Amino acid sequence: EEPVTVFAAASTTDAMSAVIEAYEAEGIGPVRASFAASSTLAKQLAAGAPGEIYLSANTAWMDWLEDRGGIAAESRMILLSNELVLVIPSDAPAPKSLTDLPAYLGDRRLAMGDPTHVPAGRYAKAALEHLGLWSDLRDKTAFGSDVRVALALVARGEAAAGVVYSTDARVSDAVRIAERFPSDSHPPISYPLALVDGRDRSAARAFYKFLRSPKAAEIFRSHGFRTDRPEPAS
Amino acid sequence: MLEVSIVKRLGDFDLDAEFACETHGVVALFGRSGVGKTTVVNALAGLVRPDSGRIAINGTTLFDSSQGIDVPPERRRIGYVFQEARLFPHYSVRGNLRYGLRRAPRGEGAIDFSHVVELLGLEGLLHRRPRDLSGGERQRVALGRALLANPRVLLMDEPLASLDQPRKDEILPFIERLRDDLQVPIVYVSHAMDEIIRLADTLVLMNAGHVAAAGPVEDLTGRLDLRPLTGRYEAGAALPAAVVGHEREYGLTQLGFAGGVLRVPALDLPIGAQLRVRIRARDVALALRPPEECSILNVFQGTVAEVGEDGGALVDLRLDVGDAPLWARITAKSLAELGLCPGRKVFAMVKAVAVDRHSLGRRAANARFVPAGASLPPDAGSGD
Amino acid sequence: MLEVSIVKRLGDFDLDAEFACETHGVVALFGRSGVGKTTVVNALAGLVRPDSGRIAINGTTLFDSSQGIDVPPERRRIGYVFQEARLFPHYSVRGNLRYGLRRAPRGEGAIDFSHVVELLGLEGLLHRRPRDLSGGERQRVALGRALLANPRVLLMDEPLASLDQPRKDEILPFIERLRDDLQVPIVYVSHAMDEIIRLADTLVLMNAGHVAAAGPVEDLTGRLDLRPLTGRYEAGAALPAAVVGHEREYGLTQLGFAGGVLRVPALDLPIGAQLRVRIRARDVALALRPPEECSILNVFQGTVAEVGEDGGALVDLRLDVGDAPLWARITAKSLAELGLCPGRKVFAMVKAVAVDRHSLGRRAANARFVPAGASLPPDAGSGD
Amino acid sequence: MFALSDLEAEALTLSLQVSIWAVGIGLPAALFVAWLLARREFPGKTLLNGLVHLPLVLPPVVVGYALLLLFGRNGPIGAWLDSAFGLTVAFTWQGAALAAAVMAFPLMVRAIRLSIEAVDTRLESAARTLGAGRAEVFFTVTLPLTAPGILVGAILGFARSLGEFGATITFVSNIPGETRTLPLALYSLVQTPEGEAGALRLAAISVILALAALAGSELLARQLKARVGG
Amino acid sequence: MFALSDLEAEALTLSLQVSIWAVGIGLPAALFVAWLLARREFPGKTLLNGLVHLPLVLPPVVVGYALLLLFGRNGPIGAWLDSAFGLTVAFTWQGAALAAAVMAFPLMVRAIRLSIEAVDTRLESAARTLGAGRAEVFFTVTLPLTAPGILVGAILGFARSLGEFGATITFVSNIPGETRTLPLALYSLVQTPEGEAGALRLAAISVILALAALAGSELLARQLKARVGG
Ligand SMILES: Nc1ncnc2c1ncn2[C@@H]1O[C@H](COP(=O)(O)OP(=O)(O)OP(=O)(O)O)[C@@H](O)[C@H]1O
Ligand SMILES: Nc1ncnc2c1ncn2[C@@H]1O[C@H](COP(=O)(O)OP(=O)(O)OP(=O)(O)O)[C@@H](O)[C@H]1O
Ligand code: MOO
Ligand SMILES: [Mg+2]
Ligand SMILES: [Mg+2]
Repeated sequence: EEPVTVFAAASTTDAMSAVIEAYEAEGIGPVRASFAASSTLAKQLAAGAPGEIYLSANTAWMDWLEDRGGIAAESRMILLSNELVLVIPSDAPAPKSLTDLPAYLGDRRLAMGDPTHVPAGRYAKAALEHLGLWSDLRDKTAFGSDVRVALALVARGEAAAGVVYSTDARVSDAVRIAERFPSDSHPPISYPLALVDGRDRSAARAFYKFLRSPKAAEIFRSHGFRTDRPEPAS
Repeated sequence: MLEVSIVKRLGDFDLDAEFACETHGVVALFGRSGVGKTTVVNALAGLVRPDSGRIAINGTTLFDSSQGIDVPPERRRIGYVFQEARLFPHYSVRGNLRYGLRRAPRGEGAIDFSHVVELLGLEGLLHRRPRDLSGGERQRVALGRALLANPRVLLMDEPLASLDQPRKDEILPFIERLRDDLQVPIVYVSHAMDEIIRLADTLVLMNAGHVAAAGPVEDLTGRLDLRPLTGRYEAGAALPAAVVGHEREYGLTQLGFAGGVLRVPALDLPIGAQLRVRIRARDVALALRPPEECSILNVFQGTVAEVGEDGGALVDLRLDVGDAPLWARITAKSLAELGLCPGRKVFAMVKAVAVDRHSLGRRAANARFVPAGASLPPDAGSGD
Repeated sequence: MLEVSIVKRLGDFDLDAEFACETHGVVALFGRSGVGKTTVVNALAGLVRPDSGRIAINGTTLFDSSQGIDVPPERRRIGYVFQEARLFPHYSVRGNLRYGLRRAPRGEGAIDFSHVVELLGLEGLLHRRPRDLSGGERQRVALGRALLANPRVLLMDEPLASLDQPRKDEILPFIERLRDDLQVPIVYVSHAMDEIIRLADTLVLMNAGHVAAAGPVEDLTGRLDLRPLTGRYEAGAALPAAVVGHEREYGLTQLGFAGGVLRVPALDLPIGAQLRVRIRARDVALALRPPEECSILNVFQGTVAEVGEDGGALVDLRLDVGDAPLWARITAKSLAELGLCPGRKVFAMVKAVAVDRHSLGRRAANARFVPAGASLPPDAGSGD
Repeated sequence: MFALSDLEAEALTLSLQVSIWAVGIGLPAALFVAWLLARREFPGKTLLNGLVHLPLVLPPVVVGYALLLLFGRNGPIGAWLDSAFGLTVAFTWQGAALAAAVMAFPLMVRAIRLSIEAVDTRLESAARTLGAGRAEVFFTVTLPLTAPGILVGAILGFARSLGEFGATITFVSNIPGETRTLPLALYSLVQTPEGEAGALRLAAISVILALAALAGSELLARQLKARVGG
Repeated sequence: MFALSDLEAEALTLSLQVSIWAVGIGLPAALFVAWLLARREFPGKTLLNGLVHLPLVLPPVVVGYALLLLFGRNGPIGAWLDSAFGLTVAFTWQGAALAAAVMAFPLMVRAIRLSIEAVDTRLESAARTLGAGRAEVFFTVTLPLTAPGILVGAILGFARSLGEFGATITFVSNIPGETRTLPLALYSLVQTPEGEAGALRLAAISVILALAALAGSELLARQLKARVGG
């Protein structure tokens, strides 16, 4: 049987892999996932890629794809949400508070996603602005091309701290979470899900349904995601 | 007919060469280093494109700037033995030899692979790579490669310069045979007058990018005015001759020429065979009376026709011996002591030994010289 | 002293060469194509590493496999003119010439840049790139380049093969001068016996990877048993001689040798100058009585010492003329007709013309030959 | 040394397949273009030369995006390939090979061109006087003498293909069994906790593969050198 | 043609600086390694050869990560550089140049090695008989005759440096004015919806830069060829 193809944001790699495993264990049918940056996936889907389900790490690229008629609009929903955290090397002392961050860094750097295109970077910038820290920190940032690059910089001790998703913080033993950003300090971090337009297969629908099931939600939560619907974007 | 009339500028060097000559037999290009011999030969092969002019061989135009004709090298069927061997480093000797062979038109005049290999002494080398060959071995392979391509015309740019004399002596007859039996016209660049005399029918004398003279070897080598170009050391007469008899008991062959009969070490040629004999001025001694009890076999009676004015220790004299010109080079002292001047009767002495293999060339097969002396009895030279 | 004793295997080819000779003057390596001449020269230069053996020049060991000595090429100070020119394509002619010059030890015997340029006729070429040179021009530049490096020993691998005769004639005296005035020992590979006779004091005859004989040119060229290697055509006697007088009115020079006085075209040498004269067997004629009214200037009375057994049309005879050996080549027919046999008195006739510039070599400066005939009156040859 | 997991074996096989095809289709084209650039004069030569180098100059992701635009299902070339031959390159391993070939192309062209330019034209002239036409000279003289450069081009292209990531993931996505080559699998592993060990194994596999290819090419080069001489 | 925005100008200047330095430090090293590989035999030659090619075989991001491990503040070389010279490469344009140099290294080595191998060793022998030692022969004969290969190495290295993305962003991050080279800026734009126009402009700038460099190198190559002859 032709497997269902899921295009999922790279930041969901391990969680999505676990969900697929659980789904296949139920013997419903095979599923395969292509993990890449949400932007890349959106463009590929617009170019006719064989993905049947799209899980984006931000709303912007889902909007972009929807504008181009790439998704079955009625199937769009927010599947997951995430938390923004400040990570530091495991062996480093923690800053007193988030507002202490500029002093904590000294002349070292704060790693984060590139706010021009990495969603996590955009949220981080919004949060730091909200906290009134951005102007002090702007020149101390080091942008990664994705969250994992930022994470690696912290893990290697190159950057003194980093702003990443709580799900990412779990990836490395070399970092620990020092602070969590208040959820009102940034727009909600949501992962919209949709069926791709024109690929309306029953098998795809079945997996789409499974993704929304409590069983899947439990797996996602075990990987650090939140599955409660956050309030609509401000 | 080989017709060449080309203009080519290379840096500071201007080539403006024009000559036309018969293509049966060998055309020799002779001239000092840097006069443009290689450039002419390259133009013939199509490897250098003249700025303007025309090249035609036997009526086929190979290049004509006014008509826009420029036959590509591979369709000219002109074999070329280069001054540097230019062997293909990625083929064995066998591969090099077979390269032209594979592309050669079959049948008609094609030369046998094993024949060439044997002749050029390449048996032991067939599996070698060119870089494992000595200088002379390389040139032999290059020669074989060009021959096996069965060319219509063969260009040879100083092909024997790096070969030793015994090897030269082996290869020269082969080139002669090519010329005669296979009728392959050859354009031959050489610095060695010996080789030219032996091989060539036509001589093209080059000087500073121009053709100073072109014509039969016999005529040009006899001309006093060309001595600066042909070289003094090499001066002499090149005479058409024919085999008129053999003296088997002594291993001698008699050659009839317009001045009488010349005895030379035996030649394996039938009576009537056409030759060119070169008698160098330096090998001719003069006496006022016939020498007696002397080892010099060839003595011809003649008349002093012209005394060259050289001013040095040596003087060249032209003699008329029968209908043939003969040159003698003697010291000014002897000239004075013998009182030689035009009109004086003299005996010219030519050692049989001096007329050796290097001085004898078989003439192109279609040359037809019947010596006046052919009807004379075998012993009719003027004594010995 | 040049001491060479090396073993080297190259593919199927085995070189096992051993010889020792004086290094004043020129050592000639002679042998057929592929006998290993270039390999020997490469070993001298340090470009080929022998499998075992020893090479020493004037007491300095350059290579000794048993002692683990292998002086790198750049510290051997051995100039090398290669069989193929090997010019640096990225330098102009000037750059090529200056390459060795810049690295040469200054002072002591160094040769002037402009002198070399003039001598080799390179003035017009200095700004050219090697690929824009003709074959002969390239070789001249290579020669100049090696000379300007002011080498202790100069190796020349057929350096003149691609040069025309006039150019050769210009360069040969220069090599002689190098040898004599600058005392640069030269190891000279050549196929041309002419050049060797003229230049070399010592001859190393090679055959199939071995040294067949090594010794003074005079000795080896006179030996009948070496004829197969030295070449028949080239046979003759090379005799030490000295200038004993000049006949200015006729532009002649008298050379005293052990057999008498030989008249040759004028040499610009002082009385007492040491020479080597080569008298080729083919240039010597014999008579039973002294020739009269004949242009041949040099006539020597002598005795037939040995009659070669050749079986062909030609016979070589060794004569004793005074204390000197002389070779004559005559026809078997003349031998029979004159009834020549050992012990027979004969007159040997040698044309002054035959002993030309190509047959005369200045001997190395430290050669000392005082002819017995030096005290004879200038006209004491056996008539003319 | 160690047994490969299914995932590793799949990625390895795919990477090999993709790289071999990338070199297989890229090399002849590179040879032709290198010859054009080395030996011919024609209008647009500079342009061609520039075009060949583009994949080197642009970030791989951009190249991948350009490929997506051109060869995607809706792209001009992709649509034509689809309608004319029923061939889909986007999101297939063929597409991955195409991406790798494009990225490796400048390396192959340059190495080959360098070698062609080093071939002594006098040997080519000699071949022509022996009756070989331009094309024949190319195949019998120029090409064999260019062999060292072709070999270098092939090995550079193969190595580059093995390592190609950005253009591939952008053009053909990261689909297991279809386009998930070693570097893409490596990327996926790096994204997961505890993935580092697996990532290291994949890196080691890549390196071993490349070393084997290199050793092979050196051996071949030695033979070539022995044949052609130096 | 068009006026550059500040961001574009900054990225352009930085890219130029990084690429020039990458070639500047990489080329001499590449020359030495190429010579070693082409002309010397030594134990570990195969290893060195493999090492040189690694950056080609591994995904750039992995190379960047490896650089981070080695040259980072806590990496063995980075710590030493810091303590010995007070030099920090992480997060600086010097680091970007290092990353670019490492990625370009195999290309430079290969091109140069190919050219060195094509140099006629008989010319080197001739030079030695003229009194030049090994090193002198290298600088006066081998090196000039290798010039075409060095030029190709330089241009490949320069182009590769201009396009280098993955290793750079991983190793030195993306810091405007410090490490945000053209490809990094370009990448950001490509990943942004509505970023396409800006991305196109940056791509055009990269291409123009590369074309200019190429044209320059072709000119130089022509001169070299005229000097050395073909
Ligand atoms: N590309 C070039 N640029 C400038 N001059 C050149 C070029 N090629 C050849 N020449 C010059 O043209 C002249 C003729 O060269 P060519 O090779 O035809 O001479 P040649 O007669 O064959 O000499 P040789 O007997 O020494 O081989 C020489 O003076 C040479 O220096
Ligand atoms: N690398 C090699 N492998 C095998 N045989 C070789 C190699 N190099 C040279 N030879 C052979 O060694 C022999 C001697 O070569 P060498 O070049 O010394 O000869 P030569 O006397 O200089 O000849 P020539 O007068 O033709 O230049 C030749 O027969 C040649 O074929
Ligand atoms: O999962 Mo993302 O789109 O790389 O942040
Ligand atoms: Mg020539
Ligand atoms: Mg030799």
